[in-house]
Amino acid sequence: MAGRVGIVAVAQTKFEEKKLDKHVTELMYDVTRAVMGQTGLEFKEDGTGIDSTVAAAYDLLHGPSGPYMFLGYVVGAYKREDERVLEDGALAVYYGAMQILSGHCNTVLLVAYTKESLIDKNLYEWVGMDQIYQRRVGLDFVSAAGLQAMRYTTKYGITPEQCAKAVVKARKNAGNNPNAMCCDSLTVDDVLRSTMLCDPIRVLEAKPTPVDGACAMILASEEKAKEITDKPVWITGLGSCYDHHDLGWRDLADCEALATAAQRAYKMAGIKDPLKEFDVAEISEQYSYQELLWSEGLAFCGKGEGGKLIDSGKTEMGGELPINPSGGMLSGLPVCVAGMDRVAECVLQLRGEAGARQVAGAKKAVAHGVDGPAGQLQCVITLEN
Amino acid sequence: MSTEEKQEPEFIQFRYPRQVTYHHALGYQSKFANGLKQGRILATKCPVDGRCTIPPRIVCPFHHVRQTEWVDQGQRGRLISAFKINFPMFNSRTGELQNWENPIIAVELEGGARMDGWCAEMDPEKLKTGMLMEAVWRPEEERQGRADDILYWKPVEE
Amino acid sequence: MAERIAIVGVGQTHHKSKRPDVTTAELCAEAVERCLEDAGMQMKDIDHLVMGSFEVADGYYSPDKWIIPELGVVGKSGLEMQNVGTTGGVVAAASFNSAATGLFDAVLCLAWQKMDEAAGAFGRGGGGANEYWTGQFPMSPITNFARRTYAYMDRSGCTEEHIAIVRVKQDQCAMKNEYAQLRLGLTVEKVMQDVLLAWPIRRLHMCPTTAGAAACIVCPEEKAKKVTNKPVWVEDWLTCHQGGALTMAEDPTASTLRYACNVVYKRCGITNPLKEIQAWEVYEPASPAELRWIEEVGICEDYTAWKLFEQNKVGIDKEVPFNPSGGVTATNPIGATPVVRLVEAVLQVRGDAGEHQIQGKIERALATGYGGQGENVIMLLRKSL
Amino acid sequence: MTQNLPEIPDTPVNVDVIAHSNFLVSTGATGTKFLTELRDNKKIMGIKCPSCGKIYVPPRLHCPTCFVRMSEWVDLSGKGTLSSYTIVRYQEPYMPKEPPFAYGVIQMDGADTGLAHMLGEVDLDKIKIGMRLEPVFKEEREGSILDIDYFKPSS
Repeated sequence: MAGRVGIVAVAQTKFEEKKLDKHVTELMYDVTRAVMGQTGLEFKEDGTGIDSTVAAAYDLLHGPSGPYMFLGYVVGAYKREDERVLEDGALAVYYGAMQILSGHCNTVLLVAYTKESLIDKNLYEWVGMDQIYQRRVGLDFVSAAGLQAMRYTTKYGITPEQCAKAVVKARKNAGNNPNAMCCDSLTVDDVLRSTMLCDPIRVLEAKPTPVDGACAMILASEEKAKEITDKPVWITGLGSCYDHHDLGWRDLADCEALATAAQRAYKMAGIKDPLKEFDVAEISEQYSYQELLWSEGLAFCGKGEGGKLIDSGKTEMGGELPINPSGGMLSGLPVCVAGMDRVAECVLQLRGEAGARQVAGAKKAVAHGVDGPAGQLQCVITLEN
Repeated sequence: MSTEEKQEPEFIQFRYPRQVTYHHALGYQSKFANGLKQGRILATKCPVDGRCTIPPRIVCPFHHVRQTEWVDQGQRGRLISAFKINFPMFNSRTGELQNWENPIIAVELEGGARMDGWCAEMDPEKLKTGMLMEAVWRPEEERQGRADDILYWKPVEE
Repeated sequence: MAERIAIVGVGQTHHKSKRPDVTTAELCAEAVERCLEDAGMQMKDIDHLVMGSFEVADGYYSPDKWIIPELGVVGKSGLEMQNVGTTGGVVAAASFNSAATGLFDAVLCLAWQKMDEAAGAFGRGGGGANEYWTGQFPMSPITNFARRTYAYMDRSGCTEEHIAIVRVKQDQCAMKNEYAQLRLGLTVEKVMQDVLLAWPIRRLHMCPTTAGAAACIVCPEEKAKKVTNKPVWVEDWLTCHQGGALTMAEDPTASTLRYACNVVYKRCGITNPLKEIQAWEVYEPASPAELRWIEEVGICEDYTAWKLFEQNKVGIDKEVPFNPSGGVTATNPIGATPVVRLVEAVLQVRGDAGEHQIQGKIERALATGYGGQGENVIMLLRKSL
Repeated sequence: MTQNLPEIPDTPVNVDVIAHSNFLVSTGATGTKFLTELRDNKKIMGIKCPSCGKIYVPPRLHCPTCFVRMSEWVDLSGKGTLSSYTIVRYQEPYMPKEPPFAYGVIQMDGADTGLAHMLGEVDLDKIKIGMRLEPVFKEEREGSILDIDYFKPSS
């Protein structure tokens, strides 16, 4: 790869259950103006400002008629390059980086926003299942995750306690993150006593919903990034991969797609031993078991060893590779925003600006985003300061 | 909109009827909606060129500056365009498919903002660009801060 | 970086109003099969996908997830783009960007729409609605173009009859295109007697609802030269959106087409577009739009395009070779339409368009995408480097 | 006329907008064949890839790895082994049954894939991965995946 892509600014809103006093454009406005303020970049017609906008948003979740088209002016879409990725925010970073690597743009503004409080998230995700078979029998993303969790925990003997630990860790870490929604000192017992949602997933083991919030960042070409800031964070590797859609067509216990996506990114970045080489990981775990399973896919441990990895404490704050110092999705993040926010959290870590959740001396980080039922589309982005 | 082609009967098809309610939080637009409830039409104003916009916008799309000033647009405006639709469309208040008898018009208000509305005059032939129109409101207790709080616009003599 | 890129293969389905014999996924596969055959490639040669449809008219959240396995691309990377009517345009732009990074050997660009399944999608305030305000009015693309045309007629002196002439010209072109959906053999009288939807828009003036898909394969220079001996080079592309800056009430004539064309012309050194571009495939969702678009792309003075039609100067092998395929009023699988334009433009450059081929040397062709209330994507193709 | 209008409150307003849709689903020639067999013959069919030889259920027109058209139909016994399950304990209007009920992925005998469907006639506490299952069909069938009412443990 000739030339690198730098991330020169990031911003996120506070993540809250229902932002009933805020219109979705206000969330977009807050984060985009924040990143523009950090960089001094503006929207200009003479070509000196921001070249392009890439948004990540789910239209069906925000209104019945393609609402992004009517909100784009907030992020300066008028008479400018403006595109929207209909995937998790991590894919918007992935595509934004490509706009720069293609030489087509020098600066790209990325924004992801979601107001889960607008409609019933389960209903919305049910519409994401194939319409002839799986949607007809009423499967949605929660029950798909239930099937995956049961398969995974049974195949590899993962215990409920090991899964619950992911929740306890997430909520504890979230206490250090002023933007996080749920931070409390739960115990493993509290988690295991909570109501069953979809066996073996308990209510506390699922991402809290609804959550509203937004995230934005600015990407720049190597030359431009160095001009804008003295603390750019570089994107060193990118990888994405699709898996089967039909839940019966893949072994749900092995996340092949994530393993492939991770290998693509690691190859580009020259990463050989991810557990040792990375200083911090921010991953998208909507359910407790996913932290364990995604750790395997990201090659932090071998297949079926996700439980052992969390038992070892290596992924705690202060461990060898802290996973989700921010609290991650289990502490409450909106879908779609989550992936971009994972990248943003990594950037804060690599710039040493993560406050109480800072991993001392972090130099290399990996961010992960996911979309689709039971992790069908995976995206991995590696970063370096 | 096309001429129908013959449909082969042997393929199985089925429908997913669905009704979704979107709970929109109006946020900064709330003042606009509260204005409608009081029978007043408000618009946001761009601090750079003074352009007023309905629906209110958080930033000016052209100058990228935050719009914080609100301007009362009055109750009257001049007709810009009118048309009648001859096919049924959904009503977002009731969720029902219905025919729309009243022409849909755009008016330029005294305050300079332009907005859509329905017209009391049923005959589009009698509508002339530049006509002075006045808002006719729903009774106050029925207003919800929605577009149809203004029942329709009626032409007024000058 | 900035690899030069070329389109090495194109494919589209025969567009129909109804396709009960295939699922949406199978419809996509049909276009992809033809595309691969055209390029002489196999699915294993493709390493990245960019795809999209107008999700609101699909009734799907992220339909790519379901379609992916049908295309035999499980395990590959990719993403879904979307922006209402310009979806196909942003999909194409994203595939150009992806190919130009040099990270991939071959990128598949795919867009589709199966409108026979989308009952009432537009009744919900589609195609012209800010999600809260204008969404409360019974607006649709039909009403948008009623207003646009009303304003155009008011300013130009063009009559209903002229618009009917435009429709007849479009039909004459479509009659020569075996892929087009509506091939009706129209006359001016027939058009004038058609059902009035919203004056002056008659049913025949609006784009039909179409089930169709279109695909193309984009490769960087080196690979393109290996794959085919007639690559069509992508000289430049630009997405240029309005982003809800103006509602129809505020300005019914708002459009970014002129601005976008001027940016592209300047970058490519085009001073006389009609002379330097020999084939045009421009997205006109209603027949009267073609009048305004001809003016906005720089072919003639404002509000004079109807005179060109009066003088019979527009059509295949005429002075203004505009939409030789018959255009959007003949075929409109919404999300896919801009890619259909691109495919048709590629065929014209290659000289492979068959009956509707423009005679003479075609060095450059321009294709566009349109959406919402004046959003545009420009794709400029070239025969030689 | 210009003022910041303090008499009009900024109290947050929430507006509900109702969106209707009634999407039609085409099952296509391949889906129709599969669903017709369910309806008319209470038979679950698989489809075989001419290139890799894998048998898929539910069917698609193209093999997901080879991208070749599949047309060879294979009769399956309908019996299978449970490879995963979950018990749904939350309620949504689109679900065909009242919770709690179980979904399972059933690895079909004679096929290379599993089918996601509901489980029935089984004590929810006694569901075990690896258990043998067979389909129970509805009395009145309409050509839908729901013509299989559920899968029950087979003896």
